[in-house]
Amino acid sequence: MAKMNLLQAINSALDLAMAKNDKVSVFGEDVGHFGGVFRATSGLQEKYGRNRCFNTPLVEQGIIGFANGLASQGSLPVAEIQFGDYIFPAFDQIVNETAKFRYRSGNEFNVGGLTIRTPYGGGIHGGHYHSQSPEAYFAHTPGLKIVIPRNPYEAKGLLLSSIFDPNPVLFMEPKRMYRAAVGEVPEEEYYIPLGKADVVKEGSDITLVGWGAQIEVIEKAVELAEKDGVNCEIIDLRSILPWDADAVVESVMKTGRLVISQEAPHTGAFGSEVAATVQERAFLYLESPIMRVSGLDTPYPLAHEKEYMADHLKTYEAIKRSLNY
Amino acid sequence: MAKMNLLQAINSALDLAMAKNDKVSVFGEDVGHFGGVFRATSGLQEKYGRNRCFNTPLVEQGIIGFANGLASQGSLPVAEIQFGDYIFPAFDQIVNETAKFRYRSGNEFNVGGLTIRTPYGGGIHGGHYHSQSPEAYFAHTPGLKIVIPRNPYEAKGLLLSSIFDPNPVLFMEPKRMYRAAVGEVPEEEYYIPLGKADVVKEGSDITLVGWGAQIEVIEKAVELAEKDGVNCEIIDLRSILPWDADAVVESVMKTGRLVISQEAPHTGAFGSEVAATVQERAFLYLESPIMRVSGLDTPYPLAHEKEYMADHLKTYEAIKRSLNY
Amino acid sequence: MATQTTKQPDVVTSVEVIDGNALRIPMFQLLDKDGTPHKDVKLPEIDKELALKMFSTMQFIRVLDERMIAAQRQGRISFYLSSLGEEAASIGSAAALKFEDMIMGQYREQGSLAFRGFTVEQFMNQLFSNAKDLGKGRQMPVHYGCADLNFMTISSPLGTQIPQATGYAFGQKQAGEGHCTLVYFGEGAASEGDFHAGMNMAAVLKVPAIFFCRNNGYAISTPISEQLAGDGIAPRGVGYGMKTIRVDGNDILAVYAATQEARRLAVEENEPVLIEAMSYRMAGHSTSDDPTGYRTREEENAWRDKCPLKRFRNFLLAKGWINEEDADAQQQEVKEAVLAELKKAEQVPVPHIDEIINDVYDTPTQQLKEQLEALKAHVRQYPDAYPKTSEGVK
Amino acid sequence: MATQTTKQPDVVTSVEVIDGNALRIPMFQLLDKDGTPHKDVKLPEIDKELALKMFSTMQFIRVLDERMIAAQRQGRISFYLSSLGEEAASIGSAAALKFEDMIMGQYREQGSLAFRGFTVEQFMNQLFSNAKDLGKGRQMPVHYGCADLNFMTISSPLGTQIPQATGYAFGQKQAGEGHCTLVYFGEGAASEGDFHAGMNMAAVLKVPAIFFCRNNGYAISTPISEQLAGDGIAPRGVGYGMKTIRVDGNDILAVYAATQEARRLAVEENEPVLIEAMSYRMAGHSTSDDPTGYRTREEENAWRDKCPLKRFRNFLLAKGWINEEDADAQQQEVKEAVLAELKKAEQVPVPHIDEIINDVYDTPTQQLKEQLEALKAHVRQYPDAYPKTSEGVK
Ligand SMILES: Cc1ncc(C[n+]2csc(CCOP(=O)(O)OP(=O)(O)O)c2C)c(N)n1
Ligand SMILES: Cc1ncc(C[n+]2csc(CCOP(=O)(O)OP(=O)(O)O)c2C)c(N)n1
Ligand SMILES: [Mg+2]
Ligand SMILES: [Mg+2]
Repeated sequence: MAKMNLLQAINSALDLAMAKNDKVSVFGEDVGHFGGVFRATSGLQEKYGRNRCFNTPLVEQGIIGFANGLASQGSLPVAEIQFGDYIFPAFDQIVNETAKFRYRSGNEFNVGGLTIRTPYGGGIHGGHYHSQSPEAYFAHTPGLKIVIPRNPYEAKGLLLSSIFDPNPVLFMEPKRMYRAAVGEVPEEEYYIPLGKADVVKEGSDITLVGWGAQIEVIEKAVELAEKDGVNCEIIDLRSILPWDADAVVESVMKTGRLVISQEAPHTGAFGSEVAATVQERAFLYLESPIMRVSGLDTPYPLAHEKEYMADHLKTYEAIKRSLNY
Repeated sequence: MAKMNLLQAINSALDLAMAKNDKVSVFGEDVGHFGGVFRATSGLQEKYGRNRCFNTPLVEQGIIGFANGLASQGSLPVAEIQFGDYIFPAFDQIVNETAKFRYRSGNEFNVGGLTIRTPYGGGIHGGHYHSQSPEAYFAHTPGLKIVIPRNPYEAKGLLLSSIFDPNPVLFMEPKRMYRAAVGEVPEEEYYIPLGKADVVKEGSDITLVGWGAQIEVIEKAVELAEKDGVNCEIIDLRSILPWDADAVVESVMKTGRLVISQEAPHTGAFGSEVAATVQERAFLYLESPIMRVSGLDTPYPLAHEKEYMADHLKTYEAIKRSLNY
Repeated sequence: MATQTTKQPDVVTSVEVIDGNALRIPMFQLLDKDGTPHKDVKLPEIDKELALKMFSTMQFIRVLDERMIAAQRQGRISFYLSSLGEEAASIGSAAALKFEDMIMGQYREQGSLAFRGFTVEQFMNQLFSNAKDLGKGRQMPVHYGCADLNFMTISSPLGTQIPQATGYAFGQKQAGEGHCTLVYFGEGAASEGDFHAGMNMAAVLKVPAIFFCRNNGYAISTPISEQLAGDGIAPRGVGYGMKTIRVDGNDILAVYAATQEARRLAVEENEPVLIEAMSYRMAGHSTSDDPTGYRTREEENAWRDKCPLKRFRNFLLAKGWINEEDADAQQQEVKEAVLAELKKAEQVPVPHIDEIINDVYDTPTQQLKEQLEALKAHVRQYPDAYPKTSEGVK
Repeated sequence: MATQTTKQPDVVTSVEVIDGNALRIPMFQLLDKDGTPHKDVKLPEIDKELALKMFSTMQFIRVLDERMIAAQRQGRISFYLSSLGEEAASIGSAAALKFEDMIMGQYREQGSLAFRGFTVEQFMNQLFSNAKDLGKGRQMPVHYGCADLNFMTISSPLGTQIPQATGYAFGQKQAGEGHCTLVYFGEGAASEGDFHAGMNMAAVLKVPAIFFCRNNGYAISTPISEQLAGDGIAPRGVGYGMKTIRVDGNDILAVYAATQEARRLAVEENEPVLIEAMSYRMAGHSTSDDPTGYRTREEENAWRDKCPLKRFRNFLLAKGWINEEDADAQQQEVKEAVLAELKKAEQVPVPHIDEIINDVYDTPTQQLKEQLEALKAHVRQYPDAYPKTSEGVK
């Protein structure tokens, strides 16, 4: 075990994956010699050479197109998109190509070796284009897996699983926790299964669901609620696609109440899918409507970032609304 | 009044808009001399010249980037994307640029004059890449309007409103109805308001919600249900963004039951947003869980198209499940 | 540490506007339009066996295309897309590759696939989306693919295969086995952002890839004059610092020789190469298209005169490697084979309904299994509504 | 009916591989690095007033950049991005335009904006995201924009402004008032697909646009040698059949003359023009970056020696249009003005909370109004948690 922040945990996962299998390579804008603008790939070029860790030209659609081709050849590319906000030029390569590669070919070809890493989320004074949480844009895409870790331990285990999973994975890293989140992380490799939610805290009165950096927000809200004597269950989805509906439904059948807290703008966020599914499967158990706490339905503002965000106070208020319904 | 099919209604709307305001121009792949692969822009180049109706090179990100610039200059561009399946290369220009143009500039600039037209949907033996219903990918994007007509009359009135609306509009045309749907359409201009749902049929036992070509499917399902003595209300959303939650909630408060029928793959489709919102706002009125009938969570298959689709029989079965809950 | 830039430009002291046409790239050609070699040319070393394979593949593709256009008109298949007039470009280039080299197509390169050994039966199974289609009936006709033949499955979104080829070739370079990737695309698709991405990345990462542009003058109805302003696609290669060859796409020997040289550069020197093959799309874009709406008969006829098949046939006749009779007989043979396989393929049922959820992931998720079970129950309930698959769920 | 293609290529009968460096484009320069005009050059006609405006803008930008980097270090603003060493490229090109011409920037062209008349106060309001910011505090520092000055609001996604410039210029051509659009971008951004889209569309649609590439050798840490393989960006212009000029970006007179000629071609002949200005990013990419990790001091020093400000200053001194004292005094003046406005701007509160929902659409939707009301009620409940806006909701 060692103390690692989230960046170090990711760096460690990449390092171990590259050491284990020489078909793993890491590339993207500034990831080479420099080690990436957040330094997640620090030291990897020195260690594994310019053929396995390298800069690409500045073209996201090219990075993912290239990565698709490389994966179809049998390699295990780990492509970095510098910010989640800049993944959209690659949207066609991801949604029309990556996700459909195996199905459309009748399994003649696949890009299962592909992992796309990208930092996402707000709270860093990044304004419109360094703050978005675009997971829902991808969650409507059969063929993709989407994984979001909440802390360094989870990050390493989930990233290793993503790299070696035989399906393409979009791995989204909560960038405001890169250095802020520190925890005990094994130095050796370990794997956390994809598609399985994690019950972060058990409780009986209400279920809270979130993912990534939002779990920290939820924990703060729960702290407030527990002072009021409310016993909360917290579930970290960990995987957005495929997502663990069973775990959430089971919990809601127990607690009868559900609050989803998410960073993205409200309309069309992934929380809508969670709510739609849970009301269908746990209808008779629900004691109050499923509440969603989200960002506002606006682009991500800079000066009003605090007001915009789905913070712990808004989440706490939603818990109260759910209980007092 | 004249009998028009959906293509003719669209052509008529474009023609009237171009005649009314010479800042309206129409462009895209093959839309010029040839009049578009579906012939929606037929005759417009002859009538309005090559400066106002023209072919672009084959590059969707360029078409929308160009259209954004042209709209920001004060023009009213109507850009065509040949198939909804090919809109993804333009995703960044739409989601990061079009949608945020006004907000990010503090209203110094805007692309309110922009309309993007694109055919969408299945049922034409088009397989993966001529069948998708990508509306949900855009519905998570504040700043955009999304409009989908269900028949020729609606198409013309909604398209005219979209072109002259001071906000960017994504106008999605149900292509399998292009020639199949024929109806009475006024020859002169008329406007149907955006953002307002339409109660296609009133009823008391259950509410059905859909949009675009799916309304026809719903009507067929309702025909079957009414034979069983079920009195159905049908709501056509018409606008996906902003969407008329009030209309749906009001209806569900009356009927107590809701089935959403949609073409897109199940997970993350727009129906999830409808369900999540309605269960929140009409919780105490719901007599059974909100049901969604959708495409399967797979890419759109060719040989199994019939099995894949959210057809009238599946919708009918959902109505029964809702009533027998 | 990497240095910022290597070359120092020359200095001029008055504004020098470089003209858009500063670079005129000539076209390489060996045979005149009647199949006679130009004077004093060095023809590529092709033995008789290879030459006859190239020729018979050309004949086969011509037959296949004509027959399947007819089949579409008869309503037997929903869609077809022919390569009429462009057979030399695909077959000549495929012939210059090693079998292990990867081919990525756009959709008009059935010639390359046939050259690799895709059988008439395999073509038919794909075209009829039946249970024997390698692609499991999931994509529209002509979206072929075959791992055994190193031919990547076609996808409709244009240009996407170009950066993918760069990535594939990068993997081949890492593997170090001396293979390369050849990727085809039209001059229309070369307008896509993915073209720019793939070309630039290939040039800077020095991958063994051949970017083969079929410039056939049209993208559906859009003539090249409305597609681009420059001298075709070739000068763009230079824009990326990439080696570039322009070749007569209707001259199969020139295409062969050009691709051979490109392959040498790619594999031996890790120099990616752009080839622009000048040709003409003789038929409509696809069976959904009618070109009389946007071009003249005269224009078509001028090109019909440059037919690549006739040209190569004449060459082979002159060389004495074929005679008229044998050639005609072979053509007749493939006609019959195509017809026979067509009849067989249309009898094969669609894939089993279980296939609807396979291959979304390596194994179906829990949710997909549930969706399949619900679907099967539904089909059982309404067997008549789903006649193609109801048998399979009994 | 449109004809398929116009030019017939010349024919060659042996494989001619065009080298990736077939086209070497020279660089236009008027002043040597000490500011002395080269022999026998024709200098552009610039009167004293304009020359001094260009010079004082350069001085201002130098001061602004240095001051704001310091302000960021002090924690007074969150982010800054300087144009150190590239002042000639932006200011020289802006000076050659008409005021009505549209400018679209990438983010390192504060010089052009200042030349247009953006005031120190306006710069500060944007940098402090306060209630007086024209952009209403919504974007990060340096994302300026001003409709009155025909300077499009900057957006962070790279390259997106390039096809937008093509569209804007198309509108200008339709309007027929003789205006054009100049769009800036870095050599890194020129790798984006949007570059390809915008350039090709401009060339084929013949719009009055100037594509101004600031080639400063780096995209964050990535040197141009890992960005592209060719001879910089200029040869790509020829790839699109577009007129192209390469200019010394540190020579403001050459930039001015090149842009003047480009503007003439754009407006009078509807010929879009690519300009590649060769320069160097003297500072880090932004305040978040430390270039010592990826380049050498020697490299930086070699370029420091070519400082565009010093060069123009020397030219003006020699011409007798400025003297050392006045120049220094002016610099001192702007220093004080910047400091004074900075202090003022940091006192201005953030925009009112109501602004959070304005401008998503032309008018807020029902749903946005409800979200705002809920938010305001929440802020009223927890005023201490939202100190910047709670005053406004009382
Ligand atoms: C991204 C994308 N946009 C549009 C289309 C529709 N489309 C199919 S083929 C075609 C024309 C392609 O022309 P070209 O690349 O020159 O190839 P050719 O058909 O001439 O062989 C178009 C516009 C598509 N398949 N993909
Ligand atoms: C689409 C996109 N991808 C990545 C980034 C992150 N990014 C910001 S600036 C930059 C480098 C740009 O280099 P260049 O275009 O040469 O301009 P310069 O900074 O040198 O002026 C990168 C990668 C971005 N803003 N947008
Ligand atoms: Mg073509
Ligand atoms: Mg740069």
